[in-house]
Amino acid sequence: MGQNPYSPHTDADRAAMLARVGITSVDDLLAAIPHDARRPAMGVPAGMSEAEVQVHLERIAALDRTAGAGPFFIGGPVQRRYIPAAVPVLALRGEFLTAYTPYQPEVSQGTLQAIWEYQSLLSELLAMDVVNSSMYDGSTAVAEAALMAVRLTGRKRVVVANEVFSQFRQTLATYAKGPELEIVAVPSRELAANAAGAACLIVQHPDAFGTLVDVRAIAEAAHLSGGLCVQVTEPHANALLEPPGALGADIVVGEGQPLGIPLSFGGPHLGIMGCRDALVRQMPGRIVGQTVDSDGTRGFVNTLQTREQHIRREKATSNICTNEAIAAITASVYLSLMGPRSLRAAARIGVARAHALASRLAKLPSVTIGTGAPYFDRFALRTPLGGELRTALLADGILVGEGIGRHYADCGDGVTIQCTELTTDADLDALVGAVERATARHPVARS
Amino acid sequence: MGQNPYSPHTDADRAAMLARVGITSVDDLLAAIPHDARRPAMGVPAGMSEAEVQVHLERIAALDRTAGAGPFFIGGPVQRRYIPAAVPVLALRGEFLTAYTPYQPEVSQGTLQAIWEYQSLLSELLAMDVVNSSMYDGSTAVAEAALMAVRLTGRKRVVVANEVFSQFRQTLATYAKGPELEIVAVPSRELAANAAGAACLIVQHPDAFGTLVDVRAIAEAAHLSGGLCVQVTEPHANALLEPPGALGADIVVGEGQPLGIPLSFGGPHLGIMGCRDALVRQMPGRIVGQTVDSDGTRGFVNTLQTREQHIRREKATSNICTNEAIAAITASVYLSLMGPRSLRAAARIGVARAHALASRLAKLPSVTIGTGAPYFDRFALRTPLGGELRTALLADGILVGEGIGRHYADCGDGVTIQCTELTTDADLDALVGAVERATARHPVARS
Amino acid sequence: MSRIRFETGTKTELPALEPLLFELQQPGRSGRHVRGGDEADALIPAAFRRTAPLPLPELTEPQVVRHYTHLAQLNYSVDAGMYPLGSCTMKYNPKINDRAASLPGFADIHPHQPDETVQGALRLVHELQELLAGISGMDEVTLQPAAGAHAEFTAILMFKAYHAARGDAKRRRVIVPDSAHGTNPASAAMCGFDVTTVKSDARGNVDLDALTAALGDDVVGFMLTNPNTLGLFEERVREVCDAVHRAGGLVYGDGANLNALLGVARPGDLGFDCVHINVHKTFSTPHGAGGPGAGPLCVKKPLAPFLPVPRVIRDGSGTYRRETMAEHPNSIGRVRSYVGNFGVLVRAYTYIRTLGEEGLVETGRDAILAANYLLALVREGYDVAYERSPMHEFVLTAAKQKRHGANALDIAKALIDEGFHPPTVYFPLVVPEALMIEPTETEPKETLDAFADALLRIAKRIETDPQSVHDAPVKAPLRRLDEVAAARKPVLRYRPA
Amino acid sequence: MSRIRFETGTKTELPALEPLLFELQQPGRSGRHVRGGDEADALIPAAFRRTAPLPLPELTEPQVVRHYTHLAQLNYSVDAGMYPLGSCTMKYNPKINDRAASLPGFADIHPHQPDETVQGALRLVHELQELLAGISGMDEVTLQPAAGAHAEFTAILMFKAYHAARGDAKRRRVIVPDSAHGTNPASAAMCGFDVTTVKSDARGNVDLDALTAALGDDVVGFMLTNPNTLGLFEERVREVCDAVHRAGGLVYGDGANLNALLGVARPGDLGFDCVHINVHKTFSTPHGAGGPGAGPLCVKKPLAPFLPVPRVIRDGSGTYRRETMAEHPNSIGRVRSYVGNFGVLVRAYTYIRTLGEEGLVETGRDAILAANYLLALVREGYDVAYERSPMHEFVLTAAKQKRHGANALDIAKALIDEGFHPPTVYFPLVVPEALMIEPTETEPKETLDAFADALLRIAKRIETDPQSVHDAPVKAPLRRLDEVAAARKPVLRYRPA
Ligand SMILES: Cc1ncc(COP(=O)(O)O)c(C=O)c1O
Ligand SMILES: Cc1ncc(COP(=O)(O)O)c(C=O)c1O
Repeated sequence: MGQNPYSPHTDADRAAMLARVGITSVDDLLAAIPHDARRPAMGVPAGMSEAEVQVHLERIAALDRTAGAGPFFIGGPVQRRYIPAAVPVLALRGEFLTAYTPYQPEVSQGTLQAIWEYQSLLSELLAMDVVNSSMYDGSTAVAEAALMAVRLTGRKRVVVANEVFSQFRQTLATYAKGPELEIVAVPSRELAANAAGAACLIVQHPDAFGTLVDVRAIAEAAHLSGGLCVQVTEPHANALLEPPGALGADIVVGEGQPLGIPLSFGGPHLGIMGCRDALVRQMPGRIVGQTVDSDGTRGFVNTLQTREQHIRREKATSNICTNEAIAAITASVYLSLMGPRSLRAAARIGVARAHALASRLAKLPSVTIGTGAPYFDRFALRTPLGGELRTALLADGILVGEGIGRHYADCGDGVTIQCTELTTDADLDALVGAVERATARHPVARS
Repeated sequence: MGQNPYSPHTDADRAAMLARVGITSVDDLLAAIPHDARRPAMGVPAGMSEAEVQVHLERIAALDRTAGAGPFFIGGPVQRRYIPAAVPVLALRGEFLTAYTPYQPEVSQGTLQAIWEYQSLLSELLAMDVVNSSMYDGSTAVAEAALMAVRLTGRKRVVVANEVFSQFRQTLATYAKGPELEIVAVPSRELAANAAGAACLIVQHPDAFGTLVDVRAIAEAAHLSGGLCVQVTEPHANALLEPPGALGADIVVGEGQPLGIPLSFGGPHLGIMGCRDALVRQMPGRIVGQTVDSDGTRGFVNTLQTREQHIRREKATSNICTNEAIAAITASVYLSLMGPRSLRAAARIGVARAHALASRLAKLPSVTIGTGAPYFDRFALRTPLGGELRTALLADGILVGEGIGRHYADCGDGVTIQCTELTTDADLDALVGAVERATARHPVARS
Repeated sequence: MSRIRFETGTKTELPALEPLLFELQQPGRSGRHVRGGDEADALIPAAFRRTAPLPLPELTEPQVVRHYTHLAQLNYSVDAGMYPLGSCTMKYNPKINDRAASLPGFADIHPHQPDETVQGALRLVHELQELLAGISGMDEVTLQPAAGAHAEFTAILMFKAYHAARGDAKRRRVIVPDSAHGTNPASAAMCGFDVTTVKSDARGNVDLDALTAALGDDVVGFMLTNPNTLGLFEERVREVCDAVHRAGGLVYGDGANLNALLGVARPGDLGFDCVHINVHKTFSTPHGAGGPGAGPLCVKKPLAPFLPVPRVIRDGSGTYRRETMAEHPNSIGRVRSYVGNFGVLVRAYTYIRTLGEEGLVETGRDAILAANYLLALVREGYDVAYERSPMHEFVLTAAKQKRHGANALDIAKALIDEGFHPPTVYFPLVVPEALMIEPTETEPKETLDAFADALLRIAKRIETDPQSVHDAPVKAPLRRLDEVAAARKPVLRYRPA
Repeated sequence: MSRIRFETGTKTELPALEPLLFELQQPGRSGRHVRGGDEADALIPAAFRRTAPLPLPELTEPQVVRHYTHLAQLNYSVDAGMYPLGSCTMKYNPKINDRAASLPGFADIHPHQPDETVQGALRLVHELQELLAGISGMDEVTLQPAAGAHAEFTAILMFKAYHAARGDAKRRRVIVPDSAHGTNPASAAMCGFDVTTVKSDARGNVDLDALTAALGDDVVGFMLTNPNTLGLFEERVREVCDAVHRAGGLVYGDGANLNALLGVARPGDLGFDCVHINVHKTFSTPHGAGGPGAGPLCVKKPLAPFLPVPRVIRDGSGTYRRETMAEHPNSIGRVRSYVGNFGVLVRAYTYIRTLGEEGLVETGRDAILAANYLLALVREGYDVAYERSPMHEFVLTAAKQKRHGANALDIAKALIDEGFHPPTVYFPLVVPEALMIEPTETEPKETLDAFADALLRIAKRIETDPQSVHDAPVKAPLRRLDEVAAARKPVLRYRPA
């Protein structure tokens, strides 16, 4: 045959194998298959050589406008950040990338130690007692946090801020359909007032528009009413802002992609989830723990597995099995390379650029920035064009964040502008010029 | 200090180290340095962060027109070929890339076996008894082959064909200045007639213009007159053409870059050099040999080192020390992935495309292809524009080989057109159209 | 893999193969990957600034490179050897797939970019949807789920929406066979449903009588893996599906074992209403030490309105678009951010296009042949759980060995010393001392032979000297680990001593 | 590194860590990396077609990946541990350098492209030339030489051309110190010159009297490494250079040890007429298991006309050009194809721009401090060849240990068992039982401490039990290899049994 280029079997191999099995054709093994279902046509085009498939994919990829190809101000949960050269070299080594879940710890210490270190690094960054070894992405981490709070409190009401990333809120809404939770969405500033009877209050800080939020007050309100505080965070902000563990959050979740993981059109990314020690037995996801081998050498194993589906089945804390381990390892490599210094610098540059940009934009007629509250490295940019500003800027080759009105209730309209350490002076100039032109062209703005 | 981002030393480390040495400053160790030469200014700009340097280099790199950016017919010793994805993944693993020359074989078996396998693979491909572990590039391999022939024969006259790649001939000419050899350049067809008194005849097959050459006759002439035959080869041609060892060549040399090594503006590449068993003690360069360890396990070591500079100093067969080992390993990975099938296919596609292209071009008025002799995967394209055709085609975004008149004596003028497995139908169409337009515009052509 | 230490001179709290990042670090050390932005501090109001310490390790790049180089070498991986984990399809992961996923046009695009700037990515997504529909025999596909379990959850939620849309609110029970993977009941539970387990029959099929007895008008659906986790094709699959359908339920196909069906039979032709695909199994994407995967969900028409958003469609003009709730009001909504684990999907697409129809056909057949061959070799030493020709994997039981005092875990560890990764053990739960072996189609015959020899050697050793395997592994980087201690007093992160 | 085999089931001719490609292969196996072109065969005249068999191994990609994964894990490397080879400057090789070299604008450009299409590459080359001129204190630079030895050859040929241009044809002798690296005399010989060796004095300097005696009007020049291969700064370097110059000779600087001089002193300020730079030492480019390197040659004005072509220049309009013999008639010509090992040069450029002036200054000083610190730690166990403060490396002699029955090689092998790569041994030749140790600036202090501890432990063992080190290494992938047998009956390639 020789149709699968990765198959080692020559026809002679196949003949020898068939003979050993005592049959003359693989068909002899397929008696159980209904006759009319056998040998289906699948409609897949004929195979290609590697060289052909490479050219084919290069052509498709060339149809996309890459983030690096021009001024770029999209951000939010997924951020274009500098990835040190050593990150992929180390994290994507075949020994990590092509290993399975470390079911056999004696031959999986590379994975296990790397993930245990990930748990440790994130715990330090978030000032949380414990962080699991990953969830699918930030959105499912938020949803699972709500389910965890529901299990812990026995309550079925979840109050979430409008200013949580829209993808996260929408995923939460979907997950809530299973256990039929009541999801209440309110502005951040009203979270505390809605604590009564809530399994948790879900607050994002900095929020979707970069605004800094007083998490402490919200956590206190949650605790007073017997509920939990779930904080949605983003990694770099923690380098400069008081971390969730210090603000009173009980569960912390977020999207870990900014920690050295490529944009990749939204995945695979990294769901971060951590909690206080006391809550860990209700946490979903794998957790690695330290132990020793029979010689007394330190080693690591998957632990607290009685929370998991392969042991507890329908009683498990979640159905998650395959997770995002290599992304967690990537995040570890990223954090160990960046260290506190470069991590802070990356966060700071984003903040500094965002503020420099905002103050330039604020000088333009009919432009409003944010809400007046302090913000981090992104802000809402409001003009008479509303979300349509996006289209106007695209014509100038500038990409900005999603239209606010389309994705957020009660937050007005406009676009979100994200800065990171990769935002350049030239990018700022381009955006300011383009916004000036776009608003000047617009009838309302001109009037 | 903290100016070198790769230095692990904190100020406390440095203080402790100074104390242990018993000094207060590194300056105390520098008494021998003339006062007026101390602490020179070097004029190097201030350091950058990795993110900054990456952006800086991306900007410089963006000034180049990449081979893949449009129709591309440059070739010769350096060829744009398909590199399987696994090649860099394996060959550039840190364990290979950041090792030194395998001076300690017990902890260098990865390098040593990989290079021994390279020697074996190339020996098979070239049908030569033995191949060394690499020379700097094809050009120095040619020059060193001539020196080797001079040592072996005691003669100082070297006859080289005009149709050997110009870079190779020119390098040979430079190397000849050391021992003050007489270099005689003649057309290939006159090599045999010039064998008398020659240390070697140097023939290239296929030659710089892709023409197939009768090496057997030349080798016979060399041998009859007591000289050697040095064949310049190129890797892929050997998949389809009778190999040097079967044609009577005593020494074979060539550029190994097409074996999975990037173009990289001409280096680092891979000098291939092989010879008959009887000549090996005059061969330059490192050679790996098989042996066993004290437990009887197979292993590999650098061997026949008494040919080399670190043992024999001025009596060595060459001064070469650092070579192109990782390129040799890359070539091995390439050949083991490609196997005979894909290697033959790659070679064949180049041949097929070149001939298809040539027959289309030959139909254009005032265009001549090659010499009428059979050719491989490139050919000389002659038009009334001569080498200037190159400039005309560049205006259409098409890159073709160097002007012949500028680089080759007695070969007429024109440009060389190389095809490989990466040449596409669209590329052929583009070239035919552009040549037609260019020649039509040209007054001589039009007349 | 190695027990040889590369000495760094770092003190570790306990004897260790490799120091922790936290042990390697020293305050004041650092690289210079990013710098600047000092003006930012003043822009953040004091009340918000971090006062907690930020005790991330301070290391130089050389230290980090060595650390992960050492760690990597402690792992067994598909890149290094045979990895016959049953149910996991640890086939070779082609490097071209990784290169495709890292093309800037795929790796450097943001999910919030407008559709017109990501036509390449959307085209790939759309083409993959169509390819998977053809391969599975289903009508429509969502690529959103991040893994198999995620797809199960998505589908069961869609079942819920489907019944609700029909005004049928009484269905609260999902049925699973006792051989089902743990994610099946767990997913059903996450959708708020009760789980009923039905037993397998003597041939390893679903017990049709038990199933029929369990069915009723409160049943949401039935989750079936086929070939099932015993590696056996469900002999009465159509009858099973019909029974469920007659009761008004839907049949979920767990496609973890789709490798066996490639070109052999399509779930869509067998009676399933939907099936998920673990592309990290069948379509060769790397498991990444635990993830990511991708779990495309392929469904029949009646379920299509409930598929999650965004949905990627191609309009009449050939333009690709992401459609949302506005266009799909019956959708269950988003089950995650964005269109899926795109980087993984690019790999799967690359693989499918490389193999093509005929390559996929060959794959299914080679996978089945390899498993049957290996079983033929090892059956003289081990008892087989069910005496039937398996598909792409088979389950042995170490019951016989257990009587000699060695269990499945001992056999697994002894295999490590033979130079192999062990198979899946103690799953499926219905087989005592299970050894679940899936060789895949990419292991050469001589490797299968050597694996069989190793298994048989171990069986012999157990007969004559069962104690000897209790010590295994002795050649791995570590000896057996104390998992009980790990769970009893969990140490889940570094804390300075 | 590992002695653990990943089992493939392949038979090997001898017991082996890893089968050969030729043992792994099986006729009929193959991948599908490239296919097609069948019409080509008819286009090649029969007389030229290959009739010899083409017995390349036939393997699948999975097999190849495993093979090289296994082989890689058998290597010691800088990425894995300290590699203190004296004279080799095995510092850390930053990954950003590799990424820069693989940017398409650098990796995917052909040397035959017209200048106007490679302005970026030419700019980088030109900037690097200027940077190296500033670092070395020279006037002009060629980046062509592929390595240090190649630069030596280039320079000595330029010396020849220089003397010839002055009409001075009688000079036929090149002088080198007895501590010189083997490439120095070998390079001189390749240029057709005789070599005179002068001895070192008691302080490890060139013996100035011996040098003066050797000088004469037949002397082409003198080749001096500074700091020399003993790690010592030439104390009377200016007098040495002056003496050579007085005799009409030129002074070649072997810059292999430039790491010690970064920001400390420039060869151009010390009297040298030229100096080469091993960028694969000083400027952190990876050694690649033996190569490639790059050996830029920096020269003073009088030598500039003889530099090899092509020369990369920047014209008044800011455009970069490659100039050939036509513009540089006195050039010695081409010493290789193209402008140099460009991919290596990109890495060196990246490194220099990353460190900047101050980073380079710090590098030189840290390298010197590390060597002196390490020497201070180990001197209690070993004799030092020359009692002077070394620069960036130092040479011990195992003479004392030899008296106990263990030699430098035994110590080297014992270090392997301690988790370290051994230092350079038996070089320079002037020191009996030499152990030449260069820690570089990138090893942390605790690693230096551990290395010193290991060396001292070995010294102790040798005093009490010298036999024990004869068995070393026992923890490496292999035990000691039989090099004599390898050379006596060379097996230089695979031949089927
Ligand atoms: C039979 C079966 N079903 C479901 C799953 C869950 O798939 P995933 O790990 O992708 O969530 C697995 C994974 O091992 C499986 O083997
Ligand atoms: C002192 C000295 N000179 C010259 C060389 C030769 O340099 P290369 O190996 O780059 O040819 C070396 C390399 O080891 C060296 O140490």
